[in-house]
Amino acid sequence: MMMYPLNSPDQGIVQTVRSMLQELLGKKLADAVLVLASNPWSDVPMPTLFTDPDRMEGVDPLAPVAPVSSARQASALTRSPSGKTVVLVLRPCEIRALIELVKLNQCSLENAIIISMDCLGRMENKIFSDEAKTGPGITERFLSSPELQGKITTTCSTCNDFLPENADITLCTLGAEPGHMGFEALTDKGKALLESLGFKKGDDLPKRKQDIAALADKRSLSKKELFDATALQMSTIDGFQTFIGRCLNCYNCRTACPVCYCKECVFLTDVFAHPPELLLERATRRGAVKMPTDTSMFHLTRLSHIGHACVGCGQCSSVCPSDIQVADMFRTVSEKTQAFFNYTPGRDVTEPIPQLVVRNGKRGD
Amino acid sequence: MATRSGLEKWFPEFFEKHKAFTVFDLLVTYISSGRITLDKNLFTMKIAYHDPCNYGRKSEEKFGHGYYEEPRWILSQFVSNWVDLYPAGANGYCCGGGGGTMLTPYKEVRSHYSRKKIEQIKRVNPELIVLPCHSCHGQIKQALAENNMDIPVKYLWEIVAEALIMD
Amino acid sequence: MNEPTDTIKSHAPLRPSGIKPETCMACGTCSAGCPITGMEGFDPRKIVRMVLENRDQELIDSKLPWLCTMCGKCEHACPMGINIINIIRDIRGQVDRDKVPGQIHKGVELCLETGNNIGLPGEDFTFIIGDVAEEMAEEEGFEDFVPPIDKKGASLLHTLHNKLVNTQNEDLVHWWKIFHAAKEDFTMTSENWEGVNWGLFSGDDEAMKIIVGRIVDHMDTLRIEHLMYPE
Amino acid sequence: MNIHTVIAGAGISGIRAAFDLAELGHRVVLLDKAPSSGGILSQLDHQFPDNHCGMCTLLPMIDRDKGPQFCLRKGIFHDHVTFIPSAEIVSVKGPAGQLSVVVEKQHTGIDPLKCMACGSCESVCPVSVPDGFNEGYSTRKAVFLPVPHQIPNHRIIDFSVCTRCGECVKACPVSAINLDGEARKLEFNPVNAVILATGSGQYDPAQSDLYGFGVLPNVVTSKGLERIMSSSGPSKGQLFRPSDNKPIKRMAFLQCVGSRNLMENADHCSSVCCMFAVKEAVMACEKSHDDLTVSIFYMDMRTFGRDFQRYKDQAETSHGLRFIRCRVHSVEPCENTDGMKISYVNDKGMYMEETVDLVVLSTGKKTGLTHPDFYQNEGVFALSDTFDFKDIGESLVAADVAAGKAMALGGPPHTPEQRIFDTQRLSKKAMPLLVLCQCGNNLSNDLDLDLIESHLSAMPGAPQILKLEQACGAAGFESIGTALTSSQANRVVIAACNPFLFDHKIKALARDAQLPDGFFKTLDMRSHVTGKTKNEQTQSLLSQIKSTVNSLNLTLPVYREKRTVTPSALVVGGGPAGLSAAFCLASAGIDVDLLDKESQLGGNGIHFSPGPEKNSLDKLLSSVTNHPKIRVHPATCLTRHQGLAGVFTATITTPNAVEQKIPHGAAIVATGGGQAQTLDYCASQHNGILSVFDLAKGLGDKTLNPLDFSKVVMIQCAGTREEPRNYCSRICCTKALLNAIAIKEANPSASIHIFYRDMMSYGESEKIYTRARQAGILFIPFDLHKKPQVAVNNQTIHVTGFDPVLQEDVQLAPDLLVLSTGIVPTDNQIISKIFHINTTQDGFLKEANSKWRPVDSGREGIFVCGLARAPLGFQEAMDEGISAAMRALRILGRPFLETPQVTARVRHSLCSRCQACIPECPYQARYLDEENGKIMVDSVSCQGCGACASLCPNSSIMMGQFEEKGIMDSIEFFLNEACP
Repeated sequence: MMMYPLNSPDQGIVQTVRSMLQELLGKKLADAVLVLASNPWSDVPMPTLFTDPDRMEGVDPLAPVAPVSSARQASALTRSPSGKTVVLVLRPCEIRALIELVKLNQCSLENAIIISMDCLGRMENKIFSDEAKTGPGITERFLSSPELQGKITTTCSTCNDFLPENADITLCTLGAEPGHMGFEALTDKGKALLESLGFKKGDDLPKRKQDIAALADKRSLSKKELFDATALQMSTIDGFQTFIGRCLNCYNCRTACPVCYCKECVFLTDVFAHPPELLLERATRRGAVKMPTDTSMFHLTRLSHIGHACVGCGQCSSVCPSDIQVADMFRTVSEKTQAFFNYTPGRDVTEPIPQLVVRNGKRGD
Repeated sequence: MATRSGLEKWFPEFFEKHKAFTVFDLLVTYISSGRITLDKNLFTMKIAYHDPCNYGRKSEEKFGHGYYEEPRWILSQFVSNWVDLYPAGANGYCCGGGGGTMLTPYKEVRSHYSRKKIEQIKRVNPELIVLPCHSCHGQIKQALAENNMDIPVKYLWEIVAEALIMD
Repeated sequence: MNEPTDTIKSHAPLRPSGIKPETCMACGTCSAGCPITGMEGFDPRKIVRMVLENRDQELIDSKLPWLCTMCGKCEHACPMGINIINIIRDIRGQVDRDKVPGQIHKGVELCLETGNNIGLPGEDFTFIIGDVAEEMAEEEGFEDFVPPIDKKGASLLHTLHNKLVNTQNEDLVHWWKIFHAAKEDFTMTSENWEGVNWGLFSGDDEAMKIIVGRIVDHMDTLRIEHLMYPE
Repeated sequence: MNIHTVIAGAGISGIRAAFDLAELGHRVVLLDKAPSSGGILSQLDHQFPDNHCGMCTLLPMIDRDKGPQFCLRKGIFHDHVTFIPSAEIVSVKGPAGQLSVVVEKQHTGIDPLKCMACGSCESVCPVSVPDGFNEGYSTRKAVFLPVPHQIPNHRIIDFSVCTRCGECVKACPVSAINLDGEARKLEFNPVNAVILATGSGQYDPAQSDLYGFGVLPNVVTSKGLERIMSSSGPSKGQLFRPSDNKPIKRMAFLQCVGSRNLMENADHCSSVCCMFAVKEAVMACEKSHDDLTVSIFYMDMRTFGRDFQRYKDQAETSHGLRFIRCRVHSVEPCENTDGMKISYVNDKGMYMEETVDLVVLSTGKKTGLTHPDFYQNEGVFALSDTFDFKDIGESLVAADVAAGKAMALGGPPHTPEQRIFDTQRLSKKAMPLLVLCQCGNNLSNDLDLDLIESHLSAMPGAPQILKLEQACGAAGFESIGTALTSSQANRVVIAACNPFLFDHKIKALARDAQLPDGFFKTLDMRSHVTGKTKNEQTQSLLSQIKSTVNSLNLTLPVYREKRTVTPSALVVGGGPAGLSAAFCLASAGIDVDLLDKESQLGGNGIHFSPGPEKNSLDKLLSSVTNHPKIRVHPATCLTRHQGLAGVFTATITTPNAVEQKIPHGAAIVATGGGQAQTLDYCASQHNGILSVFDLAKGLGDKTLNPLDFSKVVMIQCAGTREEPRNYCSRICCTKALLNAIAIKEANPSASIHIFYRDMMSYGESEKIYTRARQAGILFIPFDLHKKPQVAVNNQTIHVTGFDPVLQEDVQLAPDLLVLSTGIVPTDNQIISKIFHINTTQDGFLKEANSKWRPVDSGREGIFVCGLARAPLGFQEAMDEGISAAMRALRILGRPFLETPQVTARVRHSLCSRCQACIPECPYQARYLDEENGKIMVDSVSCQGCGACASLCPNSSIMMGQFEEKGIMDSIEFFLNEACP
């Protein structure tokens, strides 16, 4: 472990990290930075791609909100070689999603530097927006207020993968006193970068281990409760149908999902463009058919298609206009799928995707 | 075996004047020609037959004919329940006393050898063992005794003699 | 367990002449099948190997050839048809006669000297035969049995195993009874009655020939037409 | 119809030869004495190294629409191959090219034209005999299916056990049984050639009294074990002991049963048994989840194939197989159990005894078979391995050689059928025609066809219906033809029984109607007769008809690429393999460019000493150099190779550095190999230490004199058959034996010791090994952990070894030490990159499949042979060259290559370019077109296997005729049936 302490009691953590990113661009250590930043057009910070350090005043990397998964933006930036070095500031779940996309040849980390953080979770857009309006410095307030931290999404409050893997640098907030946080270099690349920015190696954060353990315990407990409840709810076909009963086939969840990467979804092809006679035949068969049809098929298909890759970001639930807890369903099912294949999405870029493994004549064996 | 090969080797003219028979040839002749009649009710117990190497495998190799069928034919004439040991015939086991080893001081090796015969006998578990060889007779009797097995051993001609019906 | 009576399905292969021990491929069949492999260093494959390496004297000086029962089970399965028993007998034959262990050579010597392997004097023999015959004549159906000895012009010559004359007298009668019942005109001989020829085992061709020669003599002198082979 | 060749024996070699000729456009009659095809392989489900079957890999890959593409173990179906079961050639007369061949076809009791395969006959047959298919581990009737999975699945009558009770005759609903028929004679005249591929039999271990086979129920042959483990076997694939169906915990394989035995008149090695045993041992371990101890008793593990040693090592380490070097004397029963006792001598020279549950006898080939009297007639070609056991790959090569000889006798040039399609009719909306066969009213009790008719007429896109009394007869087909002419129908569904019967006819119908074959579908009505109520059965049939009609309606005409073939070949490498390939191609009228980087052709053959091998090479050399169709490019390098099968371009650099482009349709890579070097055993420290090949050369050209050597030591596998070069070089053992014999014959007083690990004198070269021993050469086996030690002190070579028989060290001071260092490939690193073909771990060019496609590279149109592919002998290399040429001729022998009906296509809008499909295509038919950023399919190489489609995470792959929409709709229809 290599800790580089941040001593910034005066200017606040957000400003410190912002300066660090600005310096990165200023010193030409990177060509661009993708990071959350507030902007005049939205009440929540959005991923923003910066090349000019002077434009970075709104940068807010730790803001407890993620209106869209930055993984998708990161993938768009690196899908083919640009020759530029890009710094990607990502949450742990976003990194995991990005790793999955790398495995599918959808992007590359060759020229990317990933900076991440201990993730204390994100709020839904509306809640964030409301809280932000109650006063300045929402991010700093969030970091120090257990009450605000209680307002994160269900997904985040039941996530125990809150430490980043596969980042070059991570910002450690757990186990630190406010104003005494630290950067940890996880790779040689990260170490070199921090050192060329003038950071000096220092002591480990004293309470870090114990804070991490405490949070992990808490999250695991609530995760188990959630998963048990969800599993019970969906334990029958009826239960499952009820769970997704309000689905309107808007495909928002699919759009928001960072690992749903198909160029053209099969649900948009002629396979599901049923002629009237087929719909009528289905209706005739059972006497009545709920419309729109194929909603179960849609969710089941997604579960089978990318269940192994679900990184548990919760975006699907956040964007559902019908308030279906898509993420709860996905995460509950995926946990089993992933355990079955002994597969952890986003863990290791060389870990093969079970569906693509042909071994001994049997797939994913 | 010794006599026959000796005659063939050194006294081939012997066969111009004389005819020679094995014990089996004689018994088969006596029985098939009716010169002797045998009591079929005397040997009803389970009898195991042992092939001596000299009459079987080695005769066959040396003289082109192994006496496998003849003793079995003789048995079939008056013994109702006889069985073979396994393996028998050309691949059968020696009693452990062949090759003059009965006359050597290596008794231990001999008993070690005969364990195979004992195993064979145990698998069949007969009430009587019949064989046509003096060495085998002695060795098998000894081996049975060493293994605390109380199974009588008789010569083939012995049971023939016992079953004779005298008119 | 099967108790098949049809287990004798094949026969010992005829050893083609001209197969030399060199053909051995050391496959181990012989040693795997020999029940005394490993006893006192006995191992048929090793013996063949030593012959190929011209280590005959080591073999002659060892007791290995005398442990073998010469049963031929090893040969029976030898895929190369090597006459392992011939090798054993050859080695035995090259051993100095005074170094032949146990009774084998002594028996041969006695036989050459006295006409039987146990050196039983003629009068003892006549007595034993007479005694056993008397006992037999007490049985029903054999009352008129008299043991024929040196009967000229008999049809069949019956030699005897020394064991029967020596320790197992009671077993003398079996053949007598059969001959009697079959009305066989047989005879034994008072001299050189031995039917067992240990020259075969000691590898002593010279002695073996003499002993076989005695049977030929009997047949000629007594004008006997048929011989029942001893062993 | 002109029959080009009659092939006797429909085992794997016969089938291969038949397909070879059929793919060249010739018509072939293939017959077998047995009532089924496939030979021994019909009984074997698994072949190493992958332990799968894979026989279908043998199906024609070019122009594969000439026959249905399904399991070849079910039967042989090809437009140009007529298979006649239960038939034998009885006479061959006339000159080659004009032969008259008389075939006798046995009367099998059942008329296949009438039989509906209902099985009523079998159910009433009172006879029960052991079933040969399951090696006697199950029973069958006198009327039976000889191979249960085969089609046509007509039963036959075994008249040797039939009691002629007549029950079957009474039970047959279609009067197809005749108990009194006689064998028929068929004459084929004129025929260009006859190929004999009648194969061998297995040694019958019941003739030996050693193993208890036939007496002890748990002694089985290796083939018997194969049946016991087969899922179509007596215990449905469970590994049970035959005597009591108990699981097996200890198993012993006894090698060389009936082989390597002078007493059985078998002075040969049966070549395949070692690997067969290892494979079966692995399968047995897998079946019992390694709760099994397997011991293999062997003399030499003959792992002489290129990748065999690693397979064996892998089996040893991952399943703990015990390899025990000792031949077992006999098998004995245990007391009171069904187990058996086996004794042996272990590597420490100790006598051991153990108990096993199953003894497997690795029985070798049968001896004493004789050739028919027409064997040596002109125009009759017997496979080189007619009576020998050979690995599948080698059998195929032998078949190619025989087919090559038959081909050389001429025949009509290949004129592929030109298909015309009625584009107007095809472009119209789908109009299906449904043919309903009433099967001569035989189905009226089981299926209500009227009901089906009325239901269908209400269906959207309803088919036109043609009801026929019997669809399968000539009249039936004529009616279908007429219906097609008189209507606008452009899709046809035939509902009848035995759909495979229609395959051939459908092609004729499709041709006449100018529709693609794929627009015709058959379905088996009889499969719906399941013993349920008539109504249920009718509903079930109806669903299938509806779904079939529907999916056919959705099937669209496939775009067919027509690729004009460049009718010339490129052969790289002018050694024995390359030369024979070039000559074979040129003899078939193909222009050949033959490249060699050396200025002199001949490869390793240039070192041959005078003898038959040299003569045969010299003859080949002069034929090649004088052939007008062959352009030799000496001292020339290949620098680039581009294109697809049929349209390749090579770039070569001539000696004077001029670049030249050579277009060609197929390429044969035969770049050869050479002897390996080793540093082991003081290899370069004394001039009395030579390699086996150098000694052979020296003895041949008389630069070495046998009289100079009084003490010779040879060490086999020097630096080879262990990592990193863990493969057998196949020829060193025989070479060493011949060297040793040559020295011993010239100098009888020389002592020769050969240290070996496993003597690889496979096949007939076993005789050389026997001869060497008889000459007085001493052989000492060694293990890797007890290698002989060599030291050179004061100009003297010292060899210390260990003799496991004597359990003693052996000290030798030879004046000649010969090392068998093995063979390595020469230029494969570069060559494999140029051709984009794979190499093995050891750098040999890797064939597509070592069993079924031994000389195909992974890429269609590129073939590999000779030492570049694997270590092998001179004759074997030449045979491989011919085999490669025959494979190339499939492409070069036709004017164009056409996309078959079922191939994969990429829907680029769905494809995410993840490229996962590229390495998974077993035919290397997929590639990334970097210019356009698209994944492409070479439609000629693609075999329509669907591996890509099932792998693609985006469902972007469409398989012709298996479109997702159609399949989803079929599911809908069946759901309709299942959840009404």
